[in-house]
Amino acid sequence: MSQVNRLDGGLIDRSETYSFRFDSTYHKGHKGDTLASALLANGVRLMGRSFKYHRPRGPMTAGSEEPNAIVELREGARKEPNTRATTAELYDGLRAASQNRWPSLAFDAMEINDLLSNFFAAGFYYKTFMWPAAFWEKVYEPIIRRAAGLGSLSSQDDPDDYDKGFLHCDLLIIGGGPAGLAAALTAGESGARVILCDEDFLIGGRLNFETYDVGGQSGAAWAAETVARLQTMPNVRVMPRTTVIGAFDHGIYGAVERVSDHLPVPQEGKPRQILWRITSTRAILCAGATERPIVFENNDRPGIMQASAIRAYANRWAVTPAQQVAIFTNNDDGHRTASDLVSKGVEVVSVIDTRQDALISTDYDVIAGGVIDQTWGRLGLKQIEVKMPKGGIRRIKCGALGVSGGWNPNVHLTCHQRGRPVWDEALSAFVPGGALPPGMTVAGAANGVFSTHGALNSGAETAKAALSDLGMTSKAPTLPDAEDTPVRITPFWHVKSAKRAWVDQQNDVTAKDIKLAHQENFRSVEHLKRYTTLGMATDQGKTSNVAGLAIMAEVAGKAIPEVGTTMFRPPYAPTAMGVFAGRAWGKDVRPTRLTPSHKWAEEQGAVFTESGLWLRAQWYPKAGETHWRESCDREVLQTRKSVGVCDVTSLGKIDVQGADAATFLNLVYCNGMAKIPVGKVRYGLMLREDGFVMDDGTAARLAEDHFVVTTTTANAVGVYRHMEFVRQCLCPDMDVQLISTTEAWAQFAVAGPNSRALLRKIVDPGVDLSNDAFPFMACAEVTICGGLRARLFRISFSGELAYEIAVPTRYGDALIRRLMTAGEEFDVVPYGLEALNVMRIEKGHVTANELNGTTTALNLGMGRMVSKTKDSIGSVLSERPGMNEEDALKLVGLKPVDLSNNVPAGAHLLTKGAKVTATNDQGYVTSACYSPNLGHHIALGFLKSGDSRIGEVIRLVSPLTGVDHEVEVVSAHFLDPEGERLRA
Amino acid sequence: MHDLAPLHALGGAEARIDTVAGVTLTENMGLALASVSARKGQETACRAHLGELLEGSAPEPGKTVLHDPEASFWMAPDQWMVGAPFGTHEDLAAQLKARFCETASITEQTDAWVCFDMRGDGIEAVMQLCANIDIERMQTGDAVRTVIHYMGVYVLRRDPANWLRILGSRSSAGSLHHALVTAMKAAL
Amino acid sequence: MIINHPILGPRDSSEFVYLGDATLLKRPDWQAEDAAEQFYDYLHTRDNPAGLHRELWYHEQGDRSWLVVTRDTVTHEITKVELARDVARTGGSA
Amino acid sequence: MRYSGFRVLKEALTGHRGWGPAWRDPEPQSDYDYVIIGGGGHGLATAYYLAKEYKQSRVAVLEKGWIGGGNVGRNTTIVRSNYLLDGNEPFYEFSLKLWEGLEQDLNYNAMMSQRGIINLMHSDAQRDAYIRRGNSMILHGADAELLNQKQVLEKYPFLNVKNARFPVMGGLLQARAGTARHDAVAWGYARGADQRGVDIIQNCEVTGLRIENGKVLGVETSRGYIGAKKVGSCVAGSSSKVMAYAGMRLPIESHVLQAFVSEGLKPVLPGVITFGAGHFYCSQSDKGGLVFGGNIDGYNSYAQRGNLPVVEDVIEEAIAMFPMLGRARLLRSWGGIMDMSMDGSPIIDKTHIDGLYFNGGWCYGGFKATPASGFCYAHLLATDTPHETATAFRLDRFRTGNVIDEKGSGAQPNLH
Repeated sequence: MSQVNRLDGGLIDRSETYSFRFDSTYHKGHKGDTLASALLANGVRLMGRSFKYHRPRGPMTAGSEEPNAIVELREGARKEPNTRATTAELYDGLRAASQNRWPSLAFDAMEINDLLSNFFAAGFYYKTFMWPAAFWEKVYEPIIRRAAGLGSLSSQDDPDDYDKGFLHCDLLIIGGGPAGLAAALTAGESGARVILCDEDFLIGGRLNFETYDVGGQSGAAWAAETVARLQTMPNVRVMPRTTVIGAFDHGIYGAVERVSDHLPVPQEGKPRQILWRITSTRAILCAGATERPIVFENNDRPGIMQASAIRAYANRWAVTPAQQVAIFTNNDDGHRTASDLVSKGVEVVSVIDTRQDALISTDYDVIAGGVIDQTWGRLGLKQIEVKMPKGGIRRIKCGALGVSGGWNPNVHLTCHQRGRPVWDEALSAFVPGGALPPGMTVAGAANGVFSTHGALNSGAETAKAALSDLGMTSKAPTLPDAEDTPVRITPFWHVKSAKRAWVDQQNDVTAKDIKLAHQENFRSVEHLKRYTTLGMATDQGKTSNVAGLAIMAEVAGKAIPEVGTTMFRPPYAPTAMGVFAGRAWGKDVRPTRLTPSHKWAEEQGAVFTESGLWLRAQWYPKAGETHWRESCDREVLQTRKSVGVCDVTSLGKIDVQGADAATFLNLVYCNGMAKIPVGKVRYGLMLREDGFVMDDGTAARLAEDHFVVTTTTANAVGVYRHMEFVRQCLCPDMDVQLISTTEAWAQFAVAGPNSRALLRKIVDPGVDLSNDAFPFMACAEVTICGGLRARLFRISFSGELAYEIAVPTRYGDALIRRLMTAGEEFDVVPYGLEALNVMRIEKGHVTANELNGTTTALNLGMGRMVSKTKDSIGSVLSERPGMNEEDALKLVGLKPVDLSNNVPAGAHLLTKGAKVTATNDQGYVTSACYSPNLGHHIALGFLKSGDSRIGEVIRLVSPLTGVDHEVEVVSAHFLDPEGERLRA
Repeated sequence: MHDLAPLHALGGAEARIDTVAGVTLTENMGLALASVSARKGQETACRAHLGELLEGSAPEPGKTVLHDPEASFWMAPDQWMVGAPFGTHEDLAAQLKARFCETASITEQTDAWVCFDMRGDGIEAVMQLCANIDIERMQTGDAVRTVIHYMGVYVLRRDPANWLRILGSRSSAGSLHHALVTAMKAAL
Repeated sequence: MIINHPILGPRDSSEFVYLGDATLLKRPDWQAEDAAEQFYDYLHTRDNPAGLHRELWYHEQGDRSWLVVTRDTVTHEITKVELARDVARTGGSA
Repeated sequence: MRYSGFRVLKEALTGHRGWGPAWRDPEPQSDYDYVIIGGGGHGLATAYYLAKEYKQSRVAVLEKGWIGGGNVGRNTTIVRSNYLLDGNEPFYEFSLKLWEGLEQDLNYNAMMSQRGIINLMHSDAQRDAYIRRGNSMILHGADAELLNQKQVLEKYPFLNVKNARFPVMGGLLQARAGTARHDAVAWGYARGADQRGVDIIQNCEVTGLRIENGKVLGVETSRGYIGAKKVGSCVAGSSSKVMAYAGMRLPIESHVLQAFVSEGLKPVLPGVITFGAGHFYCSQSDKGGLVFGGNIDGYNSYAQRGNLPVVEDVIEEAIAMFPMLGRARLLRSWGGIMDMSMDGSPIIDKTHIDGLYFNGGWCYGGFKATPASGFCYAHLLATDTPHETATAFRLDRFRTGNVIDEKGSGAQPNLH
């Protein structure tokens, strides 16, 4: 059977026929179809199963508010669970499968839940599954988890790309129905920068669903003509397939454009979707309205739909869900569906109108004052039972039932900044109210203006008002004539019934559940929602919230506004997570920073490691070396024996200039910086204002009014920020200028007894590198390799005679190659982070492991560096008693008693023989390594009163990694404590 | 003259060039840069020196003065970046020190940055996928500091207006290049 | 959010880094009798108002200006933006 | 009324007519021995333990809106005790032990589900720090295991390790950690307290404190004055507001934290997993929704809503870990107000005002603390001495320097 329910006309392109598959069956549809319209055309009403009772379900709507017809769209890595068939655009070869059923959609074993529904009343799980305690994780929960969930993910990486973009405009118009189009026209002609977004692929909103004339032509034709006109305006950007998902602060809107979802796969280089961050001065919400249901027994059968949805399928997609259709309504709009269907040649078997004063028609039978109290048809509606006004019942055969309970304005975005909608008695609906997002106004049906004429005018007027706010003048566009039918509705929410009547169809929340919630005192809207899960499904209660409220109001004997309303939160409609990440995934999650010697290091086969965003060489394996320790040990030994070179560019460098530069640094560092002689470097310790250590580094004085300070790699950004804070906020009148030069200079450490000899071959003649002329902690601006400007610092992290030499970054690659060739005679080695770490531990130098944000100068054994004779950041609070206790942690060296043992970082320190409990905890190991020079493992750590416990043997434990042995407390300076080497 | 060969930020010996649908992205190594920060109390004098250098006036906030051989854009209150051809001005910082004397703090910035020139029709669509700036309203002579995929950059609109100059930190040149080329492919 | 930078005009808040209450501009005198108490209070205790709040933002991805932003912590409305340096010169208030 | 499987069966067969209200809605009495301000998880738990453990019956919980409407009803439901510092770990381990017996204690199924938490590690330094933390946990009697990459992948096969920007070296596992049904925790405590005579008074906003010569006499409320021997503030998020009634300024800023849930999906995440190269935590609820969060927005706010940059940041980290999630959909986001303290740790203490007590500063770790916070606060209120596991949570620790700074980021609330 092929497209048995396809009608004439519609806005589909019959010249393009697409073949697609739902579960195992192949069907045909047309360009312009959604998956739902195409399935209905092919006589398929059953499209899904409900969450809890696995009830058979068909589409209830024709839009993004759909609770029932959700499927797994596409296959393989591109599978999209929980996709609304009602918005999924049909394309040739589309594949979709029903979900949350086993073994098949028509026969779902889990439907057993439906028979047991009495046991599964709202909140039942809070009252049971508690015995025996262990059974929750072992028995009950696994069963629940297996049953729960809707669709399934592909279990493969998402192969598509996503983009993020940024747009700016004077006026954002959300929704392209009559109001939105009129607003866009008004603003567009006034010259304002306008963005018009509509979530549909065919802009026009209800104009595409209705049959009445707009300015002498069909609404759809007028919409198409207007869109075409807007597209010719350079100041207007028309964005179909674009859902505005959130209204954020200060006129920022999030919008998701589905660039490729209507294609089998995105084009090469193009994203699947784009997250646009739209910054707009004004916004007009023209999101229309959603028809709400009337709740009655078994109102959830496939074929029972919004009356407006049936009308939309008939008029736009030329589809009817069945050949016999009945309508159940409490307002005039329901009748419009009936007459449209009749004119389309569909048999309208009856219109059941809850109102005694119902419209009477000659085209179809009307039962005024009747209600539907029962329906039949397990996998699809077969028959309804009407309770007649004058008593008695009538059974009517029909394959579809259109239900119209009135319309709810789509106020969602007006609530994103916690504005609360207000109840409108006349419309018996919530309309925008309270504090709207600043800059947002609302027009058309979203504001409770339901007629086409009213929507067009309110769109134009609202746009005019927004433009005059912007100081722009605008003339009202000539708007077409359109219908101006008044709203006639008599509120009617549900047909009382002892059995189950569905309110939230996806989550299977029934009127009985709401009554039970009330009975158990879950009466506030939020309690009701959370206890029954009303409105918590993927449709976010777009069709169920108000009905739920109304029933609660009825049970509580209150008016609806007294019961309250629920918050709507972003996103407006469920949104693919990938689009929020954009291109930031895999290797591109964050930028990668490369050191100047990276290319050369790669050629050497270096192994790299992340250090923040930087990639740094960890070690340089030589042929035949199979374990990193071999490479590391060799690099350490060779550096200490002769000379090694290490790229230290990633350390932060900040240029500090000005007459008050020295005074400024004296405030920033806790130790004295004011009196550093020109041409000298000093180690500096920086505290946070709370007295804990922030960072350490060196300050080199290149001139009276010029310093270059270094920071650790990790804190480069934070320290610069902090120094700007001190400069601008604490001493605004000092003459100090700061700028980062981290990137401008390639800097290499040249360390080892032969470092001076090696540098003599690089540095231009005339620079005296002798110990007297250029002693430890000297610095100078020099030239190298025949005139290249460079900076030379005699500082040592390794503890060896050592220098750091800096050249403009572009020459860093050439310099390291030169150092290597020039160093051949000394068997120079490049060394990586591992060797650097070993050498600094051997020397007792601290790094991030020790400067962990909870340590003080006192802990580091640098308490005396905190000057008492000057003001410096953190000095006052570093005096707090809790940071200066008798038994404060002190930095010590640790050495295994049995030299074959290691001393792992993260292990805790206890007094010898003490039990392994927290009360006996005395400290911990911060940094550990194997020292090739000492021939055993060594470590640095913090130990209570550690400085006075040198020589003590203590217990080292790491229960987590199964380590427990004795270590000796030693000085942190394992090597050359007197510092003879670095002064050599 | 020294004998060390420079390496391009993207790691090549030559400048990298990419073209997508008529928009060209070129790595530009030919730029010498130095920052000029007015000393306290010397703001006017410093501005005057800069104006002199540019044969006009110092750039206002958010602006660049396109001038040859030296050009300049505003970085921060009383702070500007000066650029000039690398070939003739490798020692730009030294030259500026001589000119500004005690009125300003000069800092060499040449190799702190990687410079990309993006030219062609469609650059606006590309930038809309890169940075949160109102590129449609950006005119020739505008300079803005912004962020492209977590990387701080300067975007300068040159003459003609279908020419953007993008300065990013040199160490992440590869990531910035990747972001720009990806956006070109997506937008064009 | 959008912060209307006094020099550069409206800029997206993602270019900025937040620090906290602008009272941090009023750093106590280290030599005061009760310096310890003053610094404790300066760094730790806050009015934390539900309403207008003067706070420090740093334009890290911009001109590196520290700003004093007056913002309503309930509505997020920003009513005033000043250069912190100017505020600091007038003693941290104003 | 006692809940049981049998009872559910019986009610099912008799149309659920027998279920009574889970808690009463009493009119406030003129005075109480204890008035707890705040009907959130901590306040309700405090009342419950005051009644149950300390046999106090003249207890009222005053709630401005509806109970459980604050952060206990808006969080990512994670329960764990994987802390580093001595000031914290015993307290959170005590809390976890209370969680383990909660359902039976409350006769309410809060669905405490010990499916474990894994903190991923991405560098040597991070591994060292995690080993130190794991050892602290074990020294304090909690459980901890170090997993290598392979062991992590066995539990989370969809984790991206092939082309990860920040390599996954392994993780620190606490197997006893897990999640609980957040609303049910509030309701369970409310029901338990109510059954023991505690008055839970909703829609009753405290508008002032009546204090005379250094002693608290009672509270002014939107429903009139209510006298009390002891008043305990328990309104994390709004602590500064309430304590201002007593003229107190706190070491606390209020910040917004967003949390997120995806559409329901068939199970993909067995437990809780966190990203170590940023700040992201995620689990999957029994209904199938992925429940996740990350950093606070970072600015002072009482708005209970956040902004887009943090949404993007959080989800970038989700996709970094699980590229498969690109095609899952974000269903809902929400924002709560966090009491961000100056060292990232909470406060449970007396104040300088006789009879006035304070519980707050939970940052965004309050949910897991609910049972112990209630227990320890009840202990303090009833005995005027801090509970042995909560001795470090003092108000004056910033003055003395005895801060409890797990992250080591100093006195800047938005960094914790």
